[in-house]
Amino acid sequence: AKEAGKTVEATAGTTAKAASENGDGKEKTGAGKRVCIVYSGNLGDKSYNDSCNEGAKEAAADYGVEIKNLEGTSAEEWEANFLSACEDGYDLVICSSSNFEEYMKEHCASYPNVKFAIIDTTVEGDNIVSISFAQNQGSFLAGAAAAMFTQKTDIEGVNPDKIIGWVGGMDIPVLHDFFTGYEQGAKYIDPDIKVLQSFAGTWNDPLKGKELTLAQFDQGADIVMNVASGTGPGILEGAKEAGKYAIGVDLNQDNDQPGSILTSMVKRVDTACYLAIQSVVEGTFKGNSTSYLTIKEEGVGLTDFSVMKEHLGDKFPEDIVEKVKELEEKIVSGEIVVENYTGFGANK
Amino acid sequence: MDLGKIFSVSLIYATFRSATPIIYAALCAAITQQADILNIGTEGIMLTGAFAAVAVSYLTGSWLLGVVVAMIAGLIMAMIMAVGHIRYKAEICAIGMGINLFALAITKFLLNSALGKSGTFSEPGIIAIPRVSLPFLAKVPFLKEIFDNWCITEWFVIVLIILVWFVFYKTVWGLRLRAVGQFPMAAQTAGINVNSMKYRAIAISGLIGGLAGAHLSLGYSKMFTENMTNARGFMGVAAMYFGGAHPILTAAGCLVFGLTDSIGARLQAYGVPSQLVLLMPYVVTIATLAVSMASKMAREKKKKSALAKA
Amino acid sequence: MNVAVKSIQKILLTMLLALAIGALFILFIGENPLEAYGALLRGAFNGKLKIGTTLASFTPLLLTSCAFAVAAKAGAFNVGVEGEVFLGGITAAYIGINWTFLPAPVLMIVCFLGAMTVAALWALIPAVLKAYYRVSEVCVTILMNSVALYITSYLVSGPMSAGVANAQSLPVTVNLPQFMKPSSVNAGLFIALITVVFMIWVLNKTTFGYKVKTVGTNPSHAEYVGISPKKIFIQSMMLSGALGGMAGCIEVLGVHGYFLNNFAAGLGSNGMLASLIVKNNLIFAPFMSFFLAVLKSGAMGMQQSTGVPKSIVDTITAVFIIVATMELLFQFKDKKNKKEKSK
Amino acid sequence: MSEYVIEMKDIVKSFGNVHAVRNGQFTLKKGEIHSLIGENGAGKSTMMKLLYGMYPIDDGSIRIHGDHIPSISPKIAIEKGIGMVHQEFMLVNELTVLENIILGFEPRHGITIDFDKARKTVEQYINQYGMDIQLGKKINQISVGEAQRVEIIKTLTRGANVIILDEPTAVLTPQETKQLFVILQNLRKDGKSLVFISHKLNEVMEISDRISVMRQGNYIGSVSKEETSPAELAKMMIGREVFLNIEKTQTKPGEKVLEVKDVWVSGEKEISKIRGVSLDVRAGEIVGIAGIDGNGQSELIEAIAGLRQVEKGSVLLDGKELGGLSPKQIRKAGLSHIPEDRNTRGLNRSMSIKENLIAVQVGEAPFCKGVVRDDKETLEYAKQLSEVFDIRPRDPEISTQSLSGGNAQKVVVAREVSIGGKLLVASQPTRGVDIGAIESIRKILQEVKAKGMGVLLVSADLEEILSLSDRIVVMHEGRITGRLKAEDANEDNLGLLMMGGTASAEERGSTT
Ligand SMILES: Nc1ncnc2c1ncn2[C@@H]1O[C@H](COP(=O)(O)OP(=O)(O)OP(=O)(O)O)[C@@H](O)[C@H]1O
Ligand SMILES: Nc1ncnc2c1ncn2[C@@H]1O[C@H](COP(=O)(O)OP(=O)(O)OP(=O)(O)O)[C@@H](O)[C@H]1O
Ligand SMILES: [Mg+2]
Ligand SMILES: [Mg+2]
Repeated sequence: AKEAGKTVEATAGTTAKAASENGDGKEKTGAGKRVCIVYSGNLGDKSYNDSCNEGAKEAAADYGVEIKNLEGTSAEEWEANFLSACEDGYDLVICSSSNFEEYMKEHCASYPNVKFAIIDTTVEGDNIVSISFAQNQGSFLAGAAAAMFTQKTDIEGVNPDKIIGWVGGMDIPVLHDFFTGYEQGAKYIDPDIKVLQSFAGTWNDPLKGKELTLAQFDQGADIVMNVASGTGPGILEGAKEAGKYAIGVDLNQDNDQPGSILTSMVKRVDTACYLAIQSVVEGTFKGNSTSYLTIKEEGVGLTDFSVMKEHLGDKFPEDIVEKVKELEEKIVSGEIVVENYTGFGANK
Repeated sequence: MDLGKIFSVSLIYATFRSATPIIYAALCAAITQQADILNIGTEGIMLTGAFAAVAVSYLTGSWLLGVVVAMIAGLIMAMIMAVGHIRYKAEICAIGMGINLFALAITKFLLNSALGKSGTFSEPGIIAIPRVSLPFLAKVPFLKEIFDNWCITEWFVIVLIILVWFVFYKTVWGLRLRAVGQFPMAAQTAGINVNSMKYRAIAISGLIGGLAGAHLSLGYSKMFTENMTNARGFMGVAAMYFGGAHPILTAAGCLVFGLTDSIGARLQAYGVPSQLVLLMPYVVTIATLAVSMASKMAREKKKKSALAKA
Repeated sequence: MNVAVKSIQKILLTMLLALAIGALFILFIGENPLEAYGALLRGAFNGKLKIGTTLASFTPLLLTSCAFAVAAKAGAFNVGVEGEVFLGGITAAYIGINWTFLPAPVLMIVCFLGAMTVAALWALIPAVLKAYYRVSEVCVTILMNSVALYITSYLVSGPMSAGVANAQSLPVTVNLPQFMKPSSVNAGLFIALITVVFMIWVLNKTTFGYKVKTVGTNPSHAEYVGISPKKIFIQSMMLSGALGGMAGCIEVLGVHGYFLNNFAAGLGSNGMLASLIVKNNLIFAPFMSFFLAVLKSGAMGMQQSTGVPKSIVDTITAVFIIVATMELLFQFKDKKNKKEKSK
Repeated sequence: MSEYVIEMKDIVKSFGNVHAVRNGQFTLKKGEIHSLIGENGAGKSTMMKLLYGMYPIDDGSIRIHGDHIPSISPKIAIEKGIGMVHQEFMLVNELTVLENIILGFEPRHGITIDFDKARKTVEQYINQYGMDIQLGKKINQISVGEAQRVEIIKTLTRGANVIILDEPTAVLTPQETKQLFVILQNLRKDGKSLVFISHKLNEVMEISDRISVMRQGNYIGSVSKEETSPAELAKMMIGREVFLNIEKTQTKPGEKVLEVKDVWVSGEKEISKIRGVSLDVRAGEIVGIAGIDGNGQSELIEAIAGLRQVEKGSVLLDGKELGGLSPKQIRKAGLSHIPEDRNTRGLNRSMSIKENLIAVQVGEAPFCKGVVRDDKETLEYAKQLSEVFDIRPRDPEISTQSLSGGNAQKVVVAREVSIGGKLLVASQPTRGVDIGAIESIRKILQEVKAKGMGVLLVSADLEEILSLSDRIVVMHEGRITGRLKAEDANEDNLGLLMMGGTASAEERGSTT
């Protein structure tokens, strides 16, 4: 039970793009600052972790900060890396995922001189900023796009069945937050849409992802959303191979299997990471603050469909883009309230 | 729940598709098992093969070369194991696990240093193993649907199962191999060089393991991912035990697993908790094995019984 | 030559060889091997945190290697230790969260007992299948590890979920005291050490140990002298399971304080590795576990404080392990001795 | 060309600290049968294994057909025409007889095995020497005698002209031994040279042309058969006189200690299934079971010991029903059991003498306190038994791995007769054991009987059955074909019953 009415930081309104524009032309004010990012996984997932790393690289380019990446695949490594980062005198330690939540709660107070940031969840603490995302909102758009797309039977590979798919990595709460939005978005377009849901049970088995995707296609889906980190490339490949479609996640994955990916639900982990570093460099770091990046803040959203447009040419259903824009506005204005999975949302 | 959608024709191919990598791995393990060597290193051999296949296919544009190099890479890993075990008396399972760790690390390292990528490598430049349909099957309506557009290595695994069976039970080499595995002293007194047989068994196992990897990265998919075997090698070892190192029974074990896995993949969509669906193939495989062993024992007991009418 | 001197010599030469091969890799990527190895040592031993981390990863390995070895003594190849750790962990978590009506010290003991019982029962399945139906325990335990993982994963993302972003349980209400903070080494280390010493004693000095050894080396003889191979096989598998469960309990009560999904990944297989390298010798297994723990935390240290990428660190670790499995230096000595004798 | 096909000179071989052969000399002439004798552990097998290239020699030289062979492997030995029938059969259980015979020398059809050709070649030899072998069966389905013949055929098909037979008769019945000797004579006639190892001096005297004796790894001497006698050979072997024909002690049989009533037991093979066997053993008597190996004796014994399920009928030990009891409970009820296979059943070869001696009393006082084993007590006890039963070496701490056959058997016997049960089941108690040990084991059986234990003796050695038993039952294909008093039995009538011949109605056992 957290107190309601917590401040949603206004600074979050600045997107990474805007921020980097600001950064241009500036001298490297961050030189000498050391930032450590601890990952709960390896880099190279072409998704969440890579996105975070991209934000860091951008910040390094803009501010000249020194970045240290610590990868780890087991809980033991996460904690050890995190503690080592605490001890090694970094100015800022960024915990890239909610896996670090408990360690932060336990240890951050003992390192008052180190600043911490955590992405994708919220942790209280005077030296901690938390940045999380309204992945449900982004997923809502993705679900809506998919629901419309699955009825465009003139496009090759699209069948008349009103069925869309969704494949997740591990069955953990945050993924259900994605799914909640996705399903709501789809039903918003057409209550008759059926949404198939599968979990691979792993973050790094693309072959399993592929198999699940193909199974959903067999069951009538023609577009499947990927929310599976390292398992994801298999989902995208499955779409390509079956001549069907997928929706990417976290990063812009539209180009991973060009022509098979309608759009990607981008979660600006890079922005989050960039903002955290920026705040430390510019001295605006304010402990105990929480940013909840929604569509409004451009923390989540869909890509611009351009790759698909190019691929489908005339057949590209422009109405989807328009509808997505409309929905975006409605969400920002509050006309549409996207539901959260229990335990998620701005007031969590 | 729509049973028709779950038990559709495509389920047959899906079963086979997801079982194939495990069948390859199981054959890799079965060959050494016949020489009484437990090849825990299957996983690592396979992973190395998967990497080599993708790297070579990407760099040379030839899938065939990729497959060949994958097999050689598998061979190298297997030989490290063989020399360590036979020449330097390493515990076979210990060095096998060492090989697994080594493969995991070295493929990651080479992915970074040689291909300049991390995590996943799925460039369009990778040439996958081609898919073919057999023309005579294309005329048969039902079979056509099942056997449409299979990857060459998927066809080949059928050949390989039969080939391995043939080698084990029909050839001179197979006879010697089994003798070495079952009673090395007897083989030795028959003038067979036990160690050299073991080397050869491990070497061939390495070649098949490499091929298993190549199928995984160039046939089943068209990419390399760190640790992309994801315990398929271990599943192969389990399947090998399932079939008692007999290639056909072993393949049957893989198919049982593949079938439940594929049914599971279709069931998930109906809101069954994912973990319960995901554990189903494992439970079903154990149950199948237990039931088959129990009935085999019952049969044996009956055969041995004095009360049975002769 | 004195056996102890000989084994120390073997270990030193093995290390040297592994270091040399590792150095080649490091040179290959253009880093300084000495610096990297310095980082490895510092990573394992420099300061309270690093030593603590090493000891913390040593703790479960002690138990899992012992668990594997105990089963191996009775002739079982128990790949299932990892699953036993998971189930022990989840049971400890369940009891630790829900049975708060018990006073803390009692609750702690009940957590251990519960974890060990459930894990032992889990190990009972492959044991019975093997003993009564000759179903390969290797096959069954490999498969059952996945089952255990999914069951616990289901519980912590469903019925036992803490309702946070991660798949984890609520915190347990009893904890093993930690020391050498901030590392997570805890009193479990001593429990594990005492347990392992106790197991060595059990296997070498008690009647049960004799029976296990008999069954493991010659089941047909065991049956004939009136020791039931089935019973002993099942008992040692269950004992093995209980040790795995204890490791899970220590991880939950001592390290994490809650059940974390997939927390035991690698604990079982590393323990198995430690035990296999020393051919299931219970006395050497703890040393090998320590060596693996040092390698592991040293590897993390190397990643943390040098530019050597993690893949290189892992490669070197693997080379160390491969070299460690080989008895070549032993052989070398024996040959030399023989030659001297025959002269 | 030298007159010898084989010359082994000044051979030295040790395994670790065991000096198996210190000074080995051996020569073999063309066309002779040369026996090699000596106590257990004298180094006979080792000498022959060295000749066959199973291990490298430490020192000395080996010449084959006059050529010095610097290093020899089984492959080279086979190429040089040496064949060896090992003491433990070198046959792969899971393979068929034919596959075993051709293993290593398979006639080929490209890469496949030409089974037709193989069968033809092998059958040719089978017919030539009039042997009875079923090529299609798996090894675990054939009898020991047949396995023996398979081993001989194996050497012949490989073109051996020197054939080494390491204790081939240890497991054979007299009839089978006779058959074997006919084969050996035929082989000699064909110009083959044979090495024959045996502990049975009458056999050695019957078959050999020359005899060499070894003792403790040393060559003692060679004599030709005409110039020697069993007594002299025994003296050469162990340095003293031996008396195998032990005076039977006459005791008055007491209560029934074992009653087997219409018992049916499953069997590994069709002919070894026990179908309705009844017999009893009284305190203070020895009942011998005669029969060709593999006719159900092993199954019957295992059933009595609780190692095999009794499917029907009942077994009573000292009046107590054994059905459903575990081997341990049966032992508690008073069973002592010397199993036929000392290597896998009788001993745990990876444990020490001491541990093996208390194997059936683990967990019992005084060998443990609570759950903790008492090493001191165990050692005391083991020392005592080693002394009483003359187990050599006298150090109970050493592993049974390196014990010779006779001493290994003594460990089993010592353990079983010292626990003081009511019934001793002794299965092939002197198989493969040297005459010194045979003498002492037979004496022990007499003593046990004198003390009032009932003894059920199973032996393939008719001489042993006749010289020890008070009553004899004969088994054939899982049934009892005859029951005789010792006075009425002789090799001939026993042999007939063992082959399934009928006895007169009074002798035949009723099954109820
Ligand atoms: N491989 C081996 N390792 C260690 N010791 C051995 C080995 N083979 C034989 N020995 C030892 O060498 C000695 C001679 O054994 P060998 O088998 O030659 O005796 P043997 O004369 O054949 O006896 P037996 O009559 O019992 O067959 C024995 O003390 C035996 O324990
Ligand atoms: N590889 C080996 N390592 C250690 N000991 C061995 C080895 N091979 C044989 N021995 C031991 O050497 C001894 C002699 O071997 P051998 O094969 O002649 O048996 P044995 O003494 O004649 O016994 P038995 O007559 O019961 O077969 C046996 O006690 C056996 O256990
Ligand atoms: Mg011998
Ligand atoms: Mg012998």
